[in-house]
Amino acid sequence: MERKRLLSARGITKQYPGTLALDRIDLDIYAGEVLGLIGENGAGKSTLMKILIGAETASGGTMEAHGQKYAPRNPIEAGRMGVGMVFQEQSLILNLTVAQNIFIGEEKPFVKHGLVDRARMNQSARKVLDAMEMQGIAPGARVNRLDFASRQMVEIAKVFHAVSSCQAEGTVILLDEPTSVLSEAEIRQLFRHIRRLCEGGNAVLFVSHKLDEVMAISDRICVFKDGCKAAEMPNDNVSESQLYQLMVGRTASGEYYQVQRQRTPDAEVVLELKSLCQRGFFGDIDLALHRGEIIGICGVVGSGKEDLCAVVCGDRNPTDGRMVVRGKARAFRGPHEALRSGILSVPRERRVEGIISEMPVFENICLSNYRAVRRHRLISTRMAKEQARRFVAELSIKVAGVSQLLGHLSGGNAQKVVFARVLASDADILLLDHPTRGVDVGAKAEIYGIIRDIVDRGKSVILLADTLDEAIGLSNRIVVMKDGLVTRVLEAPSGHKPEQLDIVQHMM
Amino acid sequence: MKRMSKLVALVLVTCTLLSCAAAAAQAEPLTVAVSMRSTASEYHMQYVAGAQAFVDSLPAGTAEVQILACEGNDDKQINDINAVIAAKGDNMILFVDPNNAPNITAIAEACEEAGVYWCSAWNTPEGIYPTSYKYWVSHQACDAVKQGYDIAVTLFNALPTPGKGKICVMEGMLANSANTYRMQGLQQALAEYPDIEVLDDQAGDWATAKALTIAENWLAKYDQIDGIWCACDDMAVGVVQALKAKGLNGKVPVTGVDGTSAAIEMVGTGDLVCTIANNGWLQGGYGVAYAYAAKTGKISTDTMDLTHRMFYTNGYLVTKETLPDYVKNFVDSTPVYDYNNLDFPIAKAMDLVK
Amino acid sequence: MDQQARSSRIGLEFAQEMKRQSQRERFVSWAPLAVLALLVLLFSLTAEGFFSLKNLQNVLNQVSIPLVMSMGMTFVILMGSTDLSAEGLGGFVGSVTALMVLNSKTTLDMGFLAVVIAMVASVLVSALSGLMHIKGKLPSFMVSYAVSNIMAGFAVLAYRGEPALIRDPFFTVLAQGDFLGIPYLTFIALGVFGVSYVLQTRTRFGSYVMAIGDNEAIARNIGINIDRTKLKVFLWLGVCIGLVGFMGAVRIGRGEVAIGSNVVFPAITAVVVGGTSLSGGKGGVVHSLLGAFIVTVINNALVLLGVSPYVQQAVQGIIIIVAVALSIQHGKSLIVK
Amino acid sequence: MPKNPSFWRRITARRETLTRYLSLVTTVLLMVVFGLIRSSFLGPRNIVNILKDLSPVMVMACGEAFVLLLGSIDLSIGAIASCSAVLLTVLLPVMGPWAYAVVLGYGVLTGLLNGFLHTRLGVPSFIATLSTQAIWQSCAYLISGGQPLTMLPPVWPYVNWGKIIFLEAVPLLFLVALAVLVAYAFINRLTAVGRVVTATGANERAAWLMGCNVRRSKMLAFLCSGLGAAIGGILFAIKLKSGIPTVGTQYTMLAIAAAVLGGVSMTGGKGAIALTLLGAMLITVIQNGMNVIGVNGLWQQIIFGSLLLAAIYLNSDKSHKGLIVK
Repeated sequence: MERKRLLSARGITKQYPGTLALDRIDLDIYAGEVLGLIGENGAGKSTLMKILIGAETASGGTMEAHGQKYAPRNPIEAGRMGVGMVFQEQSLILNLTVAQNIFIGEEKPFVKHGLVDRARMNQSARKVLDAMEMQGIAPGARVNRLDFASRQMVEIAKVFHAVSSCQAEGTVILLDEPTSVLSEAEIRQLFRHIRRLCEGGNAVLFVSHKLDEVMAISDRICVFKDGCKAAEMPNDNVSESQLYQLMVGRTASGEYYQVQRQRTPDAEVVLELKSLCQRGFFGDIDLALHRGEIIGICGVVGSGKEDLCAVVCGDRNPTDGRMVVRGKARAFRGPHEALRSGILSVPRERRVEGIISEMPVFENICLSNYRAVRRHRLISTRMAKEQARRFVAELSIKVAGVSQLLGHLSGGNAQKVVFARVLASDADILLLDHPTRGVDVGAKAEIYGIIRDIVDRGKSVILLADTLDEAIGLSNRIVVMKDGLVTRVLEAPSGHKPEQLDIVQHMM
Repeated sequence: MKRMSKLVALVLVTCTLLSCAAAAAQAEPLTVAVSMRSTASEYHMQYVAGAQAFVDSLPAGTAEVQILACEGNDDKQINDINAVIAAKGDNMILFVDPNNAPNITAIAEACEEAGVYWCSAWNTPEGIYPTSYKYWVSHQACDAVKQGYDIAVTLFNALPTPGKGKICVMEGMLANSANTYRMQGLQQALAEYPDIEVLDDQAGDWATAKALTIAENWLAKYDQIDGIWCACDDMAVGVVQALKAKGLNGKVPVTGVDGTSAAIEMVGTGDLVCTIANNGWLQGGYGVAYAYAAKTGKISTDTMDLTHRMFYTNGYLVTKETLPDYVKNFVDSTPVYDYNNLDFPIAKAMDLVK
Repeated sequence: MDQQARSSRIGLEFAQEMKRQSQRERFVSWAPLAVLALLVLLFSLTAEGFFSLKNLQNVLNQVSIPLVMSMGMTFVILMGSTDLSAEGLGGFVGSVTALMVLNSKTTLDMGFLAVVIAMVASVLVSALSGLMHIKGKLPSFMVSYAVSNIMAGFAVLAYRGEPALIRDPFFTVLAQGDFLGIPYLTFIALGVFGVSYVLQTRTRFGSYVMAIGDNEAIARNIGINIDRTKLKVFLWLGVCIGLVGFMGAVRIGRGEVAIGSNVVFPAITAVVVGGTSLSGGKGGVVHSLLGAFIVTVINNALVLLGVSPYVQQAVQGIIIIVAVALSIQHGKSLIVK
Repeated sequence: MPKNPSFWRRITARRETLTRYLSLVTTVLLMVVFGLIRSSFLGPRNIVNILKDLSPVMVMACGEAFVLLLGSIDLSIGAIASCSAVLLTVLLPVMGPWAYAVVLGYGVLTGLLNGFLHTRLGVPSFIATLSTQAIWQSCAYLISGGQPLTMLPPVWPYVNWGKIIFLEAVPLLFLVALAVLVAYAFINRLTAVGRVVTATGANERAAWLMGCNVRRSKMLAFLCSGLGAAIGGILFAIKLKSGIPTVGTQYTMLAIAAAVLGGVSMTGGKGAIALTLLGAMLITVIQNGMNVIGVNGLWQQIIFGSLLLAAIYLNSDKSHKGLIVK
C-alpha cells in the first residue's frame, strides 16, 4: 500500500551562534503512523520540533506538507497547513471550560446574534472529545477543575481539532513529552487515543525520554544524536539495548571536559542528605557530597532530579529527611538561608531565574554577595565594578563594559556572568542545573574550565548536566535517578569513566 | 528626535493653553483672591458672587476676582495662597474660608509677612485672633453653634409631639470645624429638651450619596424615627431622598444648614423643616470690602474696635413661614449691599475665649 | 521488587498531591461565599434589625451602585489592569445627565435621550483613556487618575457650583419606585450583572479577556487581537461608569461631581474580596457579585450595629484583610505583588 | 537600516538617559513658560513656596517609590501622614521634642504592619494597604477626637524651625526632605537590602534563587514607605502648625504620580529614588504655577489632569515593543 506522505523535511539545518544544533536532517511522516523520536538532551529533538511548528526558522533545508511547500512563520500558520503541537508547558486557559479552550480563537461557527451558543459549542466539543475517546471529560467543565491528565488530554484534543479543521486530509500532531505528568493508567489511555488518531489517517510525532513508552507506541523510531539522525527503523524486533547504543552520543574527548584536571575529592563531607524526601516528587535520597567533588545527577525529565535540586537550594521544603551541611542539620526557609550555609544554585531557566536583565553586569555579579564590595558597610560601586572587571577578565566575558545591561548579552556570556556571581558569592556547595544550556560550543568549553577551577578552589558541585556525556566527563561520581528514586550510583574517576549505556539503562 | 519634537509641540500647546487662561492677568489690577473649599459647592460659589458684586461696585478695571479652590486639601489651601502672594506681592487682598480652622495660623503668618490685607470667615482656632495681627483685618462667622442649636430647636418643635421623640443625627465630616460647632449647638439644644432621644449618630461626610445610604440603613433598622437632624443641606438632600423612597418625606421632619437652592425648594415642598441660609454673598462681599477698605487706608487695624474685627453675621433661618420673604430677597434677586457701610453685616460681636 | 514498589508509591503520592492542589483551588474559589455566609450569620446574631425583610430590601437597594461599578471593574482587573477614572467620569455623567433632563437649572428636557448622550460620552472618554493605556503603553492606574481629574473638572464646569435638581417624574419614579419591594435601580444593577455574566461566559470577548489575564503571551499565540479586546474592556467599563453616574444622579435626585467619589475603591475591594486576582485571569463576575454583597453587607451592618463612625473604616479594613487572607493561596515561592 | 547591534545598543542607551531626564526637561520648560507669563514665578519668594510645598509630597513619594520599585503599591501613605500630623500635634505639648521620635517610631510601625500583611499573610499590597489606610484614618480621627487640632503658641518653639530659610530661597523644610530623599537614595543604591528591592522588582524569581533575602527587602520597602509618610505628616503639621486628621488624604495619589513621573516603573525594578525629586517638582510646579499665573479655579483641575497626562506620556518608557503594561 502506498502510504501518503503528510510531512517531509529535507536537509534541515539549524545553526546557532557557535553550535550546529541540527545537521541536514531528513524526515518523512506518513499518514497513519506514530513516529517516535528519541535522543539525549541536546540531541536536537526540540529544535526540530520548533522548526516544524514554526516557532523557529531553519538555517537551511526545505519542508513540504501535503505536497506543498511548507515554511510556517508561527504556530498559527503551521496549523493551517495541518501541523499542530502540544507543548510541554500547558497552554490552556484555566478559568475557561473545556469547550471554550478547544474552540478559543475559532468561535465563529458558534456565534449567533453576537452570542456564543454554548450548547452547540459543547456538543461540538463533545464530538471532538468522543472522537478521541475522551468520554470522561465533560465539555462544560472548567479546566481548573480537571486533573492534570485530563488537562493534557484536552490539550491534545484542542490541538487536534484546530489542525484537523484546517486540513482534513490527515494532520500531523507533535507531542513533546506528553506523559511527564501522567500516571500509568492515563498513559495507556493516551496511547489508545494516539492510536485512534492515527487510524483516522493522521500522524503523530511522539517525543519522549521514556524509551519503553516510545517502543510501546511507535510504528517507526528515529534516533537523534548530536544534531544528526543516527538511525531510523521500523519498530519491530528492536531491543532497548540496541536503541541505547544508537542514542549514546559522540563521546567527546576527555580533553573537552578537561578530565586531566579532575581531582580526587577530599575525605571531608560537606553536604549529606539523609533519606530526604518530598512527597510526590522524590523519596529516600541518601547522598554524601565531599569537598572538591562533582556529583552528576542523571535522570530523565520527571525523575525528580530538578525537585531534589530545588529542595537542596532552599527553594522548596522537604517533607521528610534531613540535610546536614558540614556536620550541622539544616532546614532552609529560602535560598537566602541556604546561601548562608554556602549553598547556591545556577538555575536552568537563565532568563527567568538566573539573571536580572534590567540590571547592569556589575550589579548582577554582586547580587549574591554584597559583602565583598562593601566599604564601611556601604556598597561601593567602584569596588563592584572592579570586581566585575576582574571576573570579566578572568572568565573572558565579552561585554561592552561592566555597566552594560545583562539582558543585552548573548547566552554564553550571560551564563558566564552567572558563574561570576556564583564565584563572587563565596558559596562552596554549588548546584549547577544545566549550566551549559543554550550556550555555544566555545563558551561551553570555557564553562567546563570554570567548573574545574571552582572545584580546585575546594568547592563542591552537584551537577544536573545537559547531556550524559557532559555528566560523565565532569563528574567524580554519577547518581542515576528514575521516578523519584536513586537507581544507581557509579564512580567516575578520571581513568575509568563509566559507559553511557550503563547509565541510560538505569534512567529509562 | 521624534520625542523631542513631540515634547516641543506639547510645550507649545501648554504655553498657548496657559497664556490664554492667564490672558486676563496681563494687566495689573488688584487681585481679589477668594480661597475656599470647592468650586463644586453652591454655597462657596456665593462667596465668589459676593466678591464679584463688590468688585463690580468699584470702577471698572480696578480689581479682579481669582478663585482658589483647595478641594478639601488643607496643604493645598496654604500653598495656593502663598503662590498668589508670590505672584502679586501686596497688590492683592484675600478672603479665606479656611478648610479647617488651624489653617488660619499659616495663612496669617504668610499675609503678615507679605503685607496682604485679608479677612476670614467661619473658623479660627481658639487663641488665634485678628487682634494680634496687623494685616488680618477681620474675622466673621455665622454662629455655627447657634445654627446647630437653632435647627435643633426648630426640629424638636416640628416633631409630631413637639419636644418629645426619637431623632437620628447626621453629622458632617468628622474632624471638620463647622461640624464640630454645629454638633455643640445640637448638644445644647438636647440638654434643654430632655425628652428627645438620639437613636443614632453617623457621619455623612457632607456628601449626599453617603447620607442617603446611612438614612436608608436607619429606615431599615428603626421602626420609628420622629425626626432627623442633619448638619448640612447636601446631606439633607440625601436624607429626604431616602424618606421619599419610603413615602415618609414631609412626615419625618429633616433639617439642613447652608440654604442651597435645593434646600430652599424642599422647604417649600415641606420635605425639609428648615435650613439656615448663611448668605455667602454677604460674607464674601463684606469680607472683601473690609480688606479693601484697610488696603486703601479707609480703615486701619490700629484703630478698629473689637466688634469690627470679630463679628457674627446673620444667617437666615428659612422655614415654611419665612420662605416667601427669603425667596423675594435672595432667590428672585441677588442681594446687593452698600459696601461702604461696613457696620451693615455685623449682627453681634464675637466673644473671645481667653 | 522493592524499587518498583517505592517508585510507584511516589507516583501515587504525586497524583494525590495534584488532587489535593486542585481541591485547594476549588476550596479557595468558594471562599468568598463562605465569607459572605459567615458575615451574614455573624451580623444576624449581633446586629439588631439586620436579618429582616426590610433590611434585605435595603441591602439590595444599596448594592446596586457598587454592583454595577464592580461589573465594569471585573473585566479590567481580569486583564490585570486597574482603572480609577470612575471617580471623575461618574461625577461628570451624573452632572450632565441632570442638566439635560427636566431639571431645575436649564430649560432642556431631553428625557431618556439625555441618558444616552451622557452614556455615549462616558464610553468615549473611557475608550480614550483605554487607548492611551493600550497604545501608549502607559500604566492604566496613572492614566485613569489623570483622566478622573480632568473629568471632575469638566463636571464642575458644567454646573458651576450649583447642581441641577432632577425634575423629570420618570427618573424620580425610577429612583424611588420598587417592584416586590426591590427598587428599580436594583433591577437595573442585576440586569448589568446578567449582561456581564453573558459577556463573560457566552461571548468570545469573555473568553479572550480570561486568556489575556491568564497569560498574555499564550493569548497572542492563539491569535487573539489583544489590543482590540482590551479596548472593548474599556468600552464596557465606560458603559458601567455611565450607568453608575446616571444611577447615582437619580438616586440622590441631582447631578453633582461627588456622585463619583467613593465608588472606585469599594468596587476594586469588592472585586478582590470576591476572589478575582489583581494580577488577572482568575475569578469573574459571579465572584464580584459576591464581593459587592460582602462590601455592602459590612457597610450596612456596621451602621446597624451603631459602630462609631470613627472606627467604622478600621473595622471594615480589618474584615477585608481577614477575608482576603483567608481566600488566597499561600506558598513559599509564590509571587504576590 | 544599520544592522550593527552595537549601534542599536547605543541608541537604546541614549534613549534611556533621555527618558531618565525627561522630567527634568519638562519641569524646566514648564518653569520657563510660567516664568515668561509672570516673572514673579521665578522670584525668590515663589521659589521658597515651591520648595516648601514640594517637601512633604517629595518625602512621601520617595517612600512610595521604594514600594513601587518592588512592583507593589502602598495606598496607606496618606492616612499615615494624617495620623502622624495628628499624633505630633497631640504629643508636642506633652513630650516636647520627643514627640518627633514617637511619630517616627509610629511610621516605622505602620510600614512593618504593611510589610507583615503583604509578605507573611500574602495579601496583595493593593488590598493590604487599602485596608491599613482605613485603619490609620480611623486612628487619626480617634486620636484627634474628630477635630482638627491647632498647635498653640507654647509649642511653637518646637516647630518654628520650619520657618527657617537659608539664602532667602532654601527653606529648612526642603533641606530636611532632601536629606530624607538622599538617605533613601543611598539605602537603595548603596546597601544590599536596598539593591535587592530593585532586583526583586525586576525579577523576583531570580532574586529569590540568587539567595537574596527578598522578604527582608520587601519589609524594608514598606518600612521606608511608612517612615516617609510619617515624615511627610510631620512636615504637614509644621507647615500648617496643626494636626488635621485628613491632611494627607489626597497626597497618596499625588505621591504615586510623583514617583512615576520621576521614572519609577509601576511594574517594578526600574527607576531611581533620587529622581523622585523631579517628579515631585513637576507636580508642585504645575499646581503652584497655575495659581501664580492666575488660571481660573474652575479650569485648574482640568489643566492639572491634562498636564499630568502629558507628563506621564513623555516619561513613559517605550523602549520595549513587547512590553506588557498593566
